[in-house]
Amino acid sequence: MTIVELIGTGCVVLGIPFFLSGTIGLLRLPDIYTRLHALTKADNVGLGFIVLGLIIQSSSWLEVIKLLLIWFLVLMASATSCHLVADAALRKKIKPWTREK
Amino acid sequence: MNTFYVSLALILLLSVAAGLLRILRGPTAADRMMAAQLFGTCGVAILLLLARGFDALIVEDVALVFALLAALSTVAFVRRAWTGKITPKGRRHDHR
Amino acid sequence: MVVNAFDICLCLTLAWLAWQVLRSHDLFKAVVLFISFGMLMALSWVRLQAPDLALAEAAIGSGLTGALFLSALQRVTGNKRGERRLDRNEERHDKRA
Amino acid sequence: MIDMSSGTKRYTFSTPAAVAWRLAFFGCLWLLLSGGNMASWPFGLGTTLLATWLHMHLPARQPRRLRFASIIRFLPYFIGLSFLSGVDVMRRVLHPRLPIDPALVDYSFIIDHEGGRILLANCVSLLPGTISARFRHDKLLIHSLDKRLPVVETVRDLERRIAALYSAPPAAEGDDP
Repeated sequence: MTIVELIGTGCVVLGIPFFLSGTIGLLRLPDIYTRLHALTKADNVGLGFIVLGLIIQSSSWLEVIKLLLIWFLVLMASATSCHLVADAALRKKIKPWTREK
Repeated sequence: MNTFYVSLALILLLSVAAGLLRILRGPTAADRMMAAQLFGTCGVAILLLLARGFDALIVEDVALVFALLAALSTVAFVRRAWTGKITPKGRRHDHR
Repeated sequence: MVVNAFDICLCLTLAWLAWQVLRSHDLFKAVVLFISFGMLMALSWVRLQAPDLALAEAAIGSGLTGALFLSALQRVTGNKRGERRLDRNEERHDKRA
Repeated sequence: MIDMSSGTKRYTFSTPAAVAWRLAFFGCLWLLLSGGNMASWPFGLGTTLLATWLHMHLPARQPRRLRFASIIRFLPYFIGLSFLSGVDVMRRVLHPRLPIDPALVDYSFIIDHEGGRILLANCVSLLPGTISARFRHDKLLIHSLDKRLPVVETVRDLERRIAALYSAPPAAEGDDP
């Protein structure tokens, strides 16, 4: 195993905990808005690490650009749909959960 | 074939399966839809890992389609199923 | 070994998901489950070494059909102005009751 | 090209230069997706033309040129912030007591350019502890994961950087790739 492969694999492995925490957040957090936080951010960072790790190991330029395109699309898609869902939830008058004093 | 990457994909698959509980539990429609969105992002990651694990570059194209279409169903959900009739003409100033 | 575990996991989730789609009384829940089912099905096609089918499944089975189902669901349930026949019937029924 | 006839501003991308740019862009995209396979071009040409035609019929915003050098400066900052937001969410979610204290925060834009505002609203969703919940004209309602976070200050800083991305309004056939 070369040093480049090692770094790349390390990056890919680093992405997994973010995905896991996204799922845990989806199950643990109390309302729509907070769950959106977990879903949008954790998953994007996780995918970012996986894409980065694969890019480091990749040998063809075409693949690198394609991977970056995938990451960019997911980034745009999740930021947009996060906003759409939050906006629709506010319009449906769903109250954000707050910590009781 | 690289078994290590397949095992990482397995972990992600299990996490997706755990996310299914949110679809079953709800409580609101948006919560269920968000779990489907989780499927989209995790699905892309799983496909990328499988593409590397089995040395099949074409699988990355499937990941690309996943990335495009996960957003489509969320938009359809918000615009159609959840909030009823909201046309772009009604919400924003007209462009035409 | 790991590959087998992956396949078994995929099969079990797929079968369980199909069962839940059939079982669910809430139509919206069924649609969301169906969308997830389509995505898992695409993964299975990849594992069966048919990436072209996986592409078609992801695009048509999960993306387009999901969006169409959601749209249809609104026409069936969400429209309150009575534009659709179903809704008009329901409203008349409500008035009589 | 600005059409002021109907009272509202309308921008179109129908100048020959703009069409050529778009054709080139979608052509390159096809080249990328098909992996340089020449046999796919009969289909690719049709798709490229269709994509260009569709793009010309999208509702267009006021065109502004993005400055390339400032994009290069902006990206590492943005990627760093979005990494921090992932770590922040992970820490809160995995903590046994779930240390969150959500609140809604009002924010008003300084930039008056719609494209910049949309970019900012999208970026806010990837900052630590914030998502943009409602976006109306010059106001943004932000859902914050923790009351104690300095939301307004962080977003203001981001907004200044986004404003720096845009140069002065260009001539008619503005084109941002």
